[in-house]
Amino acid sequence: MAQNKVTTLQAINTALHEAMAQDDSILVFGEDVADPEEGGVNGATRGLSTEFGESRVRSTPISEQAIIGAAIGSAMAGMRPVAEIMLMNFSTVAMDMIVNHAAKLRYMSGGQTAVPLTIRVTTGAGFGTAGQHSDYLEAWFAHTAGLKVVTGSTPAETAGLLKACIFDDDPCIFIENLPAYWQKGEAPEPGQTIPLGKARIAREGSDVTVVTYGPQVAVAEAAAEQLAEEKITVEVVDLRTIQPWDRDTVLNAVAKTGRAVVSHEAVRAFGVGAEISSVIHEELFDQLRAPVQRVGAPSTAVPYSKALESAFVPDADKVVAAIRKTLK
Amino acid sequence: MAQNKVTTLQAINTALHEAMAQDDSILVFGEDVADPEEGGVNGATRGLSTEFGESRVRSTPISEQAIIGAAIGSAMAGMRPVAEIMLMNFSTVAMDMIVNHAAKLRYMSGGQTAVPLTIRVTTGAGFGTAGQHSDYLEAWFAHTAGLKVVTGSTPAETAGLLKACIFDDDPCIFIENLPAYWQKGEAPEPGQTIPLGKARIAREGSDVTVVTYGPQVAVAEAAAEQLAEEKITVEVVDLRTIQPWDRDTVLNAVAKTGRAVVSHEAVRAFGVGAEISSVIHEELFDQLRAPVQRVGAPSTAVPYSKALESAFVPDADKVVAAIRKTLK
Amino acid sequence: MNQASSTPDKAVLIDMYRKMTLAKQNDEQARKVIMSGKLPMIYYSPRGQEVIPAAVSVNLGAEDYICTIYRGIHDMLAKGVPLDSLWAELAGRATGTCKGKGGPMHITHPESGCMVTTGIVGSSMPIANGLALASQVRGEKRVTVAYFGDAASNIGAFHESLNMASVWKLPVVFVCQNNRYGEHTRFEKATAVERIADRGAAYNMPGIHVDGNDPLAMYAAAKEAVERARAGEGPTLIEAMTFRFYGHVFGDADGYMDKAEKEAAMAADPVPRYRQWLIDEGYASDDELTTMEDETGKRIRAAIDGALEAPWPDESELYTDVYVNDFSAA
Amino acid sequence: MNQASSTPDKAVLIDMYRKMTLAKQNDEQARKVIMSGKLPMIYYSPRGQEVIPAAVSVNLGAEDYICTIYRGIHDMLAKGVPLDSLWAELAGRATGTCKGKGGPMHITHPESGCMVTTGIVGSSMPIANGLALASQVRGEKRVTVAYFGDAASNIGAFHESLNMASVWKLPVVFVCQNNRYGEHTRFEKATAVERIADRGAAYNMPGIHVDGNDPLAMYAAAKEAVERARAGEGPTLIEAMTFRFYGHVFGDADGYMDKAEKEAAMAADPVPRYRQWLIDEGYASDDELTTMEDETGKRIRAAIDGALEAPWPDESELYTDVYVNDFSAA
Ligand SMILES: Cc1ncc(C[n+]2csc(CCOP(=O)(O)OP(=O)(O)O)c2C)c(N)n1
Ligand SMILES: Cc1ncc(C[n+]2csc(CCOP(=O)(O)OP(=O)(O)O)c2C)c(N)n1
Ligand SMILES: [Mg+2]
Ligand SMILES: [Mg+2]
Repeated sequence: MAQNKVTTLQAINTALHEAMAQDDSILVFGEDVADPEEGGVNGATRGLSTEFGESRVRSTPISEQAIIGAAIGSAMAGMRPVAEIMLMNFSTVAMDMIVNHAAKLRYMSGGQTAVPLTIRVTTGAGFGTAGQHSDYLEAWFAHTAGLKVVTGSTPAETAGLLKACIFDDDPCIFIENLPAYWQKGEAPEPGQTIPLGKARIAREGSDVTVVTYGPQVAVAEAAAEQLAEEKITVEVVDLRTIQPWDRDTVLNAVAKTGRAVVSHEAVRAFGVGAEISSVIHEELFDQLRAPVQRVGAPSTAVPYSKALESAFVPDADKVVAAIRKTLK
Repeated sequence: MAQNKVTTLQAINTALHEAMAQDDSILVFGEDVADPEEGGVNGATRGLSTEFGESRVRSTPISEQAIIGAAIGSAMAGMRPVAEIMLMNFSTVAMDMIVNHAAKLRYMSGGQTAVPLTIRVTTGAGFGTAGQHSDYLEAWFAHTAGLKVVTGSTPAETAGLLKACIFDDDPCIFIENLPAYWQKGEAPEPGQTIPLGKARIAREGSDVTVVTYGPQVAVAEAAAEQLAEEKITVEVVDLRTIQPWDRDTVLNAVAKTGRAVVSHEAVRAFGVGAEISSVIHEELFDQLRAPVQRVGAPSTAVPYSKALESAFVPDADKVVAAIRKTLK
Repeated sequence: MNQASSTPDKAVLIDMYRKMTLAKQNDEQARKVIMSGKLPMIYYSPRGQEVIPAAVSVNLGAEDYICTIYRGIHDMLAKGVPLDSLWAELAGRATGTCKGKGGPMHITHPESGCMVTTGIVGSSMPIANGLALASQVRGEKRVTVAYFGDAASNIGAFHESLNMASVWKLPVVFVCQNNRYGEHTRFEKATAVERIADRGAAYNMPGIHVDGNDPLAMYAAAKEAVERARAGEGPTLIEAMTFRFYGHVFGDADGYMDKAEKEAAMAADPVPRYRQWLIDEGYASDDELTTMEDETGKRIRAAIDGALEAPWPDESELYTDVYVNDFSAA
Repeated sequence: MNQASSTPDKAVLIDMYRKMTLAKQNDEQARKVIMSGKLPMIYYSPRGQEVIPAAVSVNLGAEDYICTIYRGIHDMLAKGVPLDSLWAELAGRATGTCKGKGGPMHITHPESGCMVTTGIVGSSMPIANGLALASQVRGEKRVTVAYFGDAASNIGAFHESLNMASVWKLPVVFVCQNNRYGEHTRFEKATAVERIADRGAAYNMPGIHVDGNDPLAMYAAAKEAVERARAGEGPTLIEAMTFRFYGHVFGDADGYMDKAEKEAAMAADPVPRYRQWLIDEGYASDDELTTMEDETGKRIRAAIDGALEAPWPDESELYTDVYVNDFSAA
């Protein structure tokens, strides 16, 4: 099946091509996204402007507020814009547009206007881009009512979820992990979309449940492999949609094992894991055999030096240690 | 003691006067803050420019990025700027400056530069200012390594904490509650500062511990009063510093009662309460007699209509209900 | 009155007055009902600025879009937002444009083209670009107007929006209502340039500086800009000079204002001035205009009365309209 | 070479060349060490832009501040950031300027006045204002320079910063290094105005459009701006035309570039051109300059060698410098 392997980047590119071919109202814009600019610095949007024209696929000025504003307005007027904010840190420049407008216009208008936009953002420590290029802000977006926050863990998952976001009628923050761009996996089925709000059991197990998302799914799987040698079986839940998240799947999976670890690359304190952990404790207090453990980055900026950066991102050892804590 | 009562606004104003008189390096700027502009729309900075001059106290253009940039740069050069962002929602416009720069410059420079600035922000539902003027973003700031996040619950607390922020060597987000501006309390002791990172036991009790901050402290106290009639005694912990928060005081207070409620006005999901609740569960799992309950706003924007806005903000009844849940 | 060569025909001149008197009387009634305590709200009065949206709106159709700001009730009325649901929204009632969820700073009424009312300074512009972008991509002839204040021209969103609109030749008109203050701060104290219109040059965009209290001049400026946008020739920046009579927020102590300037501006109230001109030039009789005014006043009073009797939203409304399909937001 | 009336004296001319050759050779070594695999890093080469910071920096003292960007290694070197700790930082070592925590995009070295290096487009400007504000309030004569790119002139922070600097007459010089591309996007495709310098008018600020590859013209522009700032007469916007030889990030496929334009720019490499001029005009001999170059090359190689042998930061460093007093960040 080697010929069926694709990178995440290819999967994203294919998903965008498919979506644009399917629906004329889809627009793509962001810095360098058109083909004269090489379809983005990583090539995620390569080929789109050649196929669909530079009216629908536009390279923008470096103006993140205007980019998201253009997305909001066109979405309200019935288009389905896919705006790219190159790196998640740069979304801070457009935070007003995202949070005070995109997220709220449906609510503030009493349902008269919808904002079906997708904001693609990339992030992820690992390439030495340091403090201003590697932040994880999903907890912010999840805390913001009205946004949907989505991320994939494999090329096929990424493609299916991205298309679901594009065709969803709400503003979606779609998070792409930069180091994962060049990782390979099974190619997505053509035409496939993955429903939002539904988690996936990435691996079955009966001793401990790890709830996670994005690149940490593979880390959790690696941790599970490690523990399988000791006959400890680990269930891995891939959230896919971080908000609104799939409480039923998570709670069922944890109820089954009575033990849980929540893990993400983002800073642990006040992170997404805190919400998941709290709800698990609230709902399954009597069934839990140990307190839920959280794995995440320390409360620091992402450091540059390889020596420090690699200690910043939680690895399988940290997940294994957290799992062991629940087994004590 | 009636003559010793002051409003929160007066306490803030006095604190700013005291601080500026004490230290020449303190600057104040923000929209309308100088006296020709009436010392702010609410008068929080009234009198400062008259006393200390319009070089140190400046009304700015409506340019939140430039305001925070000016604060960051001057702080790096040895000043202690107090920048006002009129409402917390507007901080989204300056989020890059706050998060990518103010919060990180000490870390990214390896400790060579410090950013001793204070950002005063106001917020709070209750006045019908709706979706774009009443948000609570403390969870975002708490998730951002390098920032200190502080808020007071009475006029005297507010004054003491504000001064601590101003004289602290790190960037502090100081949150003021708009409806509380005109509430009265004991006047602060002249010269008093309240150390950052230390919570306060606002009320002693032995059955349940409520952990909260800002205007919810009074709400928790009201809930405690209500339950006192039933001989249920409630301990109320006022966090004061939301990040880095005082784990010792909180954990001791909860260990004492074995029951806890965490409460805030901000949206409950992915809010500050999730972190506090998670840590309590993690650290006191065996001592807890019931799962920690969280009280907070629903995952919506703040609605305009009085009929909806009053249901948005958690009141004493909601805190009482949460307390009762822990007693079941 | 600057009798431009392009004086519009009578129907348009009367229509402009209709819009102005609607906005003026609506404001008078709003201040009255607030003072009476019957309808408490934070109110940003646009009294004094009526000419601008009246002159802009007679150049627009129902299909054209506007994005306006907290001080935009005159813009909304000129564009055709209906009084009943507007007032019900101001009163926070279930029958309001936004079911009471938006309130005065967030009136939305897509049917009349009022797409966004925003409380964040500067934010009408980037969203207006997006509406215009949709029209451009679809090849529609629709025009979008972004209203904003003078002080908003100092915020980043202004810059990004005008640059993008110009680069993409978007069918948008940026209308800056320069009332000489941003909150309590005088224009000169916050703005490095003398004329905001001159900032157009920084975007290779025509910048028109116009007396926004002069209906004919304002009409001509708006017409030129709307036609340019509609013809696909790109955006225009209009700086319309005006004045707000009732401070930043209705009820503020206006100690920060120049008293003489304010008195002079109020004495030169553009609405009665235009009324007199219409009569003097024979476009209408005093009686005709009085009848129009009376009828307008009645409609506004009826809308207010209706709003005050309308039902409050049910508490369940707190949790709806967060997403298209309601997940539990509680 | 545009022999301006204000040709500086020989020492300054030589000093400019010293800074240029330092930046040029440093870049050459950087690309070499990256290609060798010995020091992998994401590198934004400023090759081709050396004249600008050289000409600016000879007008500055050590006490003056600069804020620069990810493509600012030439700015840092010209301002005096020492090679050893700079290279140790690039290598992520404990002896780096920032103990390895900042890396190439975040070099800070207050001793030489390099206060901020930022990776967020546009953000050097608001912070530069703040540094300048501190100097103004204290009555110091210090000047702050904010470096940024052409594409950064389209982001909101540019607008807010220039307006505020002008309103407050801050002692700051905004130096736009216009290398005609922002990442892969050509200047014209993203920028509505032909000359960024013309945007100065939008802030009532002098805007100087200058050939940033012409040392004498660049020197004159910088001198004028720095003197204005130092005299308390306010900010200046300089648009210095230049070109980057090695694309956005070193190693990018430069298919988006105009080949002929690039070849012409490289053929007109300003550093050897200036070298020849110095010799032709009798300011220096070939030998003298060769000696200087050799010595510079040696210093750079020594710094790189030292960096590669320097210790890595201890893992405990991950958790320090978050706050002044270290709370546990783990
Ligand atoms: C980003 C942001 N900053 C600050 C405010 C607070 N604020 C509301 S209105 C206003 C003044 C705006 O002045 P101008 O743009 O001239 O419009 P006007 O109110 O005069 O019509 C300010 C500062 C805001 N709403 N948004
Ligand atoms: C706010 C923000 N948006 C996008 C980026 C990604 N980015 C990095 S450099 C760059 C191009 C900047 O071009 P220019 O300002 O001309 O400077 P140059 O790189 O040419 O020196 C972009 C878009 C960023 N770093 N920050
Ligand atoms: Mg104004
Ligand atoms: Mg450039």
